[in-house]
Amino acid sequence: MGNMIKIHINGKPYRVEPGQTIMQAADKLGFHIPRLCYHPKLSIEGACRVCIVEVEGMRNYVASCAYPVSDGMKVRTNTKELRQARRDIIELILDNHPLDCHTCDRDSNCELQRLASSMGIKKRHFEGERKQYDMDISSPSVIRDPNKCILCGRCVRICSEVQKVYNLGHAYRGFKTVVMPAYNMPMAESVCTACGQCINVCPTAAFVEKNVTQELFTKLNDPSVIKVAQVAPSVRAAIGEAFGLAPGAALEQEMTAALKRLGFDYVFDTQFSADLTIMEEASEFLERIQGKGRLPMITSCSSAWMKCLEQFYPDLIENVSTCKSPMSMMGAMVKTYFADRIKKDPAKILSVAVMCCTAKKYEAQRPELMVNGMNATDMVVTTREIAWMIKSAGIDLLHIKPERFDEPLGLSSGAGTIFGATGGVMEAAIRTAYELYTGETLLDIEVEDLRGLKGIKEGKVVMDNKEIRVAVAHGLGNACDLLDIVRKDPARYHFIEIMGCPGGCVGGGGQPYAGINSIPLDEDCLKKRAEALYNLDRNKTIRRSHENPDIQRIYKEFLGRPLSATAHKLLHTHYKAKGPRGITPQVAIGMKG
Amino acid sequence: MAVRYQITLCDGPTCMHKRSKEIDAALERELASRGLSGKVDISLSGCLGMCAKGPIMIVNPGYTIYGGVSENDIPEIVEKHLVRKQPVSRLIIEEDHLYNRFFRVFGDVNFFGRQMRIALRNCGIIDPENLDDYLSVRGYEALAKVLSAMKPEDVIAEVKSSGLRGRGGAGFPTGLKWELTAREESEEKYVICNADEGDPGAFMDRSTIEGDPFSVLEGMIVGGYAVGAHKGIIYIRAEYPLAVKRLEKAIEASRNEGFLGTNILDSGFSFDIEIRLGAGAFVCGEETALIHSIEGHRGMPRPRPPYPSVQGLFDKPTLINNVETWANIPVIILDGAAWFSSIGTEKSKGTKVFAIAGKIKNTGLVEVPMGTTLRQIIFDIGGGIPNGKKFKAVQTGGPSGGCLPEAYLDTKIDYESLAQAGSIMGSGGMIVIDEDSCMVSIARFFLEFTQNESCGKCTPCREGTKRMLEILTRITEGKGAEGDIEKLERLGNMIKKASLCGLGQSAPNPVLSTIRHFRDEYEEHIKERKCRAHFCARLVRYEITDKCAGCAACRKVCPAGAISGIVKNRHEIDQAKCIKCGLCYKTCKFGAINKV
Amino acid sequence: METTKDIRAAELGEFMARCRTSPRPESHLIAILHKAQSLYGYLSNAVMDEVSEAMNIPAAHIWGVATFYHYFNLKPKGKHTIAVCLGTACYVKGAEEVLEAIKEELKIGMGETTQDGLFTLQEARCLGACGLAPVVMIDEKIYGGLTPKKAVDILKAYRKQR
Amino acid sequence: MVSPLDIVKKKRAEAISRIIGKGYLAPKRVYVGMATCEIAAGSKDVMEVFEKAVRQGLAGVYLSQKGCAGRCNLEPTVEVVEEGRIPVKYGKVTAEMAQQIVERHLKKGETIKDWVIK
Repeated sequence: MGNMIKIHINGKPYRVEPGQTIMQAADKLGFHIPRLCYHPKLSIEGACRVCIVEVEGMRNYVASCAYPVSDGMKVRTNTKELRQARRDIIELILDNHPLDCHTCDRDSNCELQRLASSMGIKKRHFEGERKQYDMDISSPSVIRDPNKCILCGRCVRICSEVQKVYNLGHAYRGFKTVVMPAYNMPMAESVCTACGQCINVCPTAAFVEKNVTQELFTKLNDPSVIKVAQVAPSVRAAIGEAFGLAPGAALEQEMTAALKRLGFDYVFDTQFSADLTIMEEASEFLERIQGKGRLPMITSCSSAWMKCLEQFYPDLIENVSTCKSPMSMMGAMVKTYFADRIKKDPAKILSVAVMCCTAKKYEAQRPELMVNGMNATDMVVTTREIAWMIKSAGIDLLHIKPERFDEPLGLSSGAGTIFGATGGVMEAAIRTAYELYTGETLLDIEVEDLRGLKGIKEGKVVMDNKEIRVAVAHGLGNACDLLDIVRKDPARYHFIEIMGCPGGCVGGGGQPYAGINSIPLDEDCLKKRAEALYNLDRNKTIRRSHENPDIQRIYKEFLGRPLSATAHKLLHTHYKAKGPRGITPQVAIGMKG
Repeated sequence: MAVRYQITLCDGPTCMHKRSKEIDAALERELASRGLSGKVDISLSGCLGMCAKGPIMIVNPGYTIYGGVSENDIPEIVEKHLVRKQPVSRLIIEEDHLYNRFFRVFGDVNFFGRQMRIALRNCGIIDPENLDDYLSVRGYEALAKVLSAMKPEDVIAEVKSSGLRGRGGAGFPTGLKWELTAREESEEKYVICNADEGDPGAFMDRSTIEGDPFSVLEGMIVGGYAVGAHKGIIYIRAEYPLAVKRLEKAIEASRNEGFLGTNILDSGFSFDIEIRLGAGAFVCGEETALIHSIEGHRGMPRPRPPYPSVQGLFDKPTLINNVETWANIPVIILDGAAWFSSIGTEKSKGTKVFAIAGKIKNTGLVEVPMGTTLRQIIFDIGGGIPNGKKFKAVQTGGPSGGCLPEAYLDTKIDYESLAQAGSIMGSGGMIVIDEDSCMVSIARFFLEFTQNESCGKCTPCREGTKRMLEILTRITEGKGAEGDIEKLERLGNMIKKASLCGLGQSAPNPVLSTIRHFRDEYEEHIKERKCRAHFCARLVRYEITDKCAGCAACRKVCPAGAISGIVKNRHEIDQAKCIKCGLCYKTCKFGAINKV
Repeated sequence: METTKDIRAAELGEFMARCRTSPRPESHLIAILHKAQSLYGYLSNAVMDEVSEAMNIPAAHIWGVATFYHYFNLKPKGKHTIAVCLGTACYVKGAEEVLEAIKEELKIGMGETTQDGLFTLQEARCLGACGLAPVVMIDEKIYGGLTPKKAVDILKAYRKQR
Repeated sequence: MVSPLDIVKKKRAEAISRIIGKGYLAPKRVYVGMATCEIAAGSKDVMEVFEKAVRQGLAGVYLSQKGCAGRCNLEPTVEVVEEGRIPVKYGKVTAEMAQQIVERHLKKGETIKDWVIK
């Protein structure tokens, strides 16, 4: 504390730590300087100029997000002139932005709208030529609307710095600058992994998911089809935020009840198929460590990660588990096992997945995941979409009478629950693999080393004197770092979990937007969502997948045993290298500017 | 007297102090008393750089330099030299380093007499593709001096006390920049020469490199030695192929002769230089954008700090100076900071190169001591405005600078005076504007340039300059509205203060300075729909005068059918129909159509 | 045709291989794009993909760089490139009228190529020939002291050459 | 020990003797401006005239290129430096004029006054 320096903000002296920016210091002192392009997880851009402040002795304003504090510095954050300049800047952005707030996906949840309102912008002074570009609706997951883009560059930075996909970049220059994939190619043909993190960080609606809510409403009203929903673990841990609750509320049964009221005939739990995944994956792993197949084995639950792998790490395809994702396993079971049980034509079943993820929309369309010529998953909606549908249908999620998931695909173990947080799949797999291998029950089942938001986590498990080395990465950027280690040292790990999004599925591209008091991908928020899942796990008596009675039943009645022929047909798949743009994301160059 | 003598008296600050004015008067008196008035040309010149030996008088033809001249010597000089054609040997000084060899050799007095060439000292003198030529004019001697007898801190001290400031525009003290880079501890450091000259109408750097690439290299090597760098990079526009070729040749020749590469001149110091091409982006003149461009990125600036001296190219400490700054270094080292700082004004030392263009007789490249007035450059060196037109304004600093009207012609060329007047020194573009040019259009031209060159990163520059340009376009098209000037000022001032880099921070200058000095022209455009220069096509009114012979040529050519009249009678233009295309004006053989 | 293509590809490949041996290969991107453009006349997506793979630089980054700098063409150019200098000196001396005349004569706008593939019209920043303003550069040759009529006459002469 | 200064002084002496070896001490020296601006104004054609003349045996002339001296509106420029005479600089020189300079000035010693920049 001896190193503190003194600065003045708006005429009052404060002691602050050196080595931080004016914005960081001001934040801690309770001065919220308006901002737009700044994001704490991303590099400093200094582009929007909304966070400008006056520093005594400087001829011009400085961007508080970039300018370091120094001893004796005198800062003003709220003078009349400064307020005017900031207002002019926001006005200039608005003057090159569509005036369609009331029909916009981000209406009432738009950072630009909030800033304009907070600055008291009532009149437009500088209207003139406005940009006009075509929307890119090619992708099943991510819609790009350059007209709404305000060029803050957060999407470019998250795509390159955090995800290391390098799909988005600034192209052209000046007034004609546009954020786009290489050669302005459609998102569907680009190296976009559909992770949706650009949507999460976008302050406006320049990136949104492909919204299918109207289509779903129509289908829910069709009496001739059987409407089946499955819900991913992370949806329940975040949906409350869309209804004004603080992060960390788990609304499992409320959400189930709401889905029923929306018109779903059956509501199943993706956590059930997560348990199923563990059965298959753990068995596959045991085969591999016994010499059948390549090590390390890498998980395959995350669809963004699978696309990343096919594009950038084709050499590691054989290392990836052949297991389908829990969503696709559930879809497969709905269209076979479940259809049999209710004695209905599977073609008459509408299989809908409610996911925290935008990439699942892409996954659902992958032809190799079809079951008997049918889509296993017919539609995917994100947490955001379902939250909107619930509100739109006039359902009071917070005061609804809770309901349980339906049988026979609704019961899950705690292992299935924690799939939603980074490290969860690995933890769940260890719980089962240990027992399958050693024949003994693993008692200490919470693997702290694998929890939390560290980019790459490592752990060890000893099974019958055999040391199993495992690693976990979340976010594609960390995944790439980890895979580069694997390329150099293939024997270093036996088992690797990879999730495409920061924090795992809880930080998925389809989760509720940050609210007024929070920022996208806030670490605290991610931790609380994960904690909600860990609490659900702790409160369960069944915490290991293989102990789930409905899992035991489905093997007995339908699948036989893990890795059986039926299981292989319905629950496993394959991946293939995608060309020709097979550039490894571990590139030589960052995307500056 | 068969020969017509030209006498040049130095009236630089030192010589003036040493009574050059009195000498001038004495000379006039003496000539008059001998009936020679009007038969000898007398001109005063800017500092000739021989202050210690002043007052200086040069007699041409013959190029005799007299030093330490006093009033008492005048009768003798007139009698012996001008009348009897025998130079006064006791006053002749041997001067090795006269900083205007053109003047010495060719006597092109009007143009070269007031100049003083330091950065351009070898341009037009040596063969730029021949290292021998450079060596013959004391080339690489400064480097040798540094390597023989000076420690890096001595070099920095010398540059600091010379008072040299960055010639790229902003005028940051060069020595301080060197010191800041030198004090960073790093194995890897870089020295960069910014040759991404992009101001429209400016070609100082191109001429310097094409005329004398070696001086730039020598400056950089000295800089590298001073700050502890071993690698230099010249970032130059791809549009300058000849300059690139000459640099390549100069680098190769210097390397072959041991002035570049490992163990330079057996001193143990190693330094090499590499050329990197730009690709057409004005913003890359901004140092952080330039660094990004060298790194292989889009040329987008980033916020400072960290400054390049701390974190520059490849995140290593980096020293960036522009071409002219580097070219000054060898002279400072050779002739010393004391001499260098005797030239110029209190805060701006040395000389500055300008590219003068526009409505001026002698377009060209000039180098003058700081403190020379705009009037001296435009009228004495530049020869004034051609075709008998009236001077209206001078634009300095290119798209980042401003326009100064006649009242400011006596402004001295130095960083502070120009800034105070509402313009900037800039990198050295100087455009002279006459009465035929419309100030609103000039402002619009510059803004269109910067708007087009905006990198698009920060909001004020990207969006704000676009809106300013739209307003200006509106005004020049006769669609200006009440309040437009205020909007321009509001946006302009905000963009200046809030933009990320120098390009945005200076983009509004041409507009704000023309509003400041020519507000009435803006108001005329807006309120009276009038352009006094008849430049804005939409605001011109064509009228047929009495000179009309009724040939009907205009009527036939008018695409709008706005002209009516009977053959051999005066025709008339229906202003309501006129689309102001100007075809009638161009067609009329009788000069009977006026622009009003 | 195929063989010239191969020769160019090989030359570009060699150039990139040399860049890869330098301490910071990726920093040579702009030089590589210059090289590619000098070989192919413009930067096609396929060429940029090639650079991307050879240098391990994301295509989006290359695209961003190629679109940022005026010097790079993303479309094939005409046989002759007309660069109209719009520097200040030329502007003051009537470059805009010259430009308009050229546009009208060729029926194309800035940055476009005539249908017959003969001319591409470009804007140039100062060409450094201010004393001759207004100037136009056709390929490597500079024409100074132009009027709209002179400019059009020059274009007509080029047409005849063909 | 030889200091860098000594090395440079030696190199300069060598350079000067090389320049002299190339005929610098000839009675007439001709410098043609060859910067981009000069070339744009036509100095390449001018240079060719002089080069051709030298090739064809014009004696006593040392020909060299030089950079731009800044006289833009008078380019291309040609300078003739002559022993014992005031050097002259010709402006706006064309190939035809260059030929005249060869014939009249370089061969016959006549300064073509009308073309000299004053």
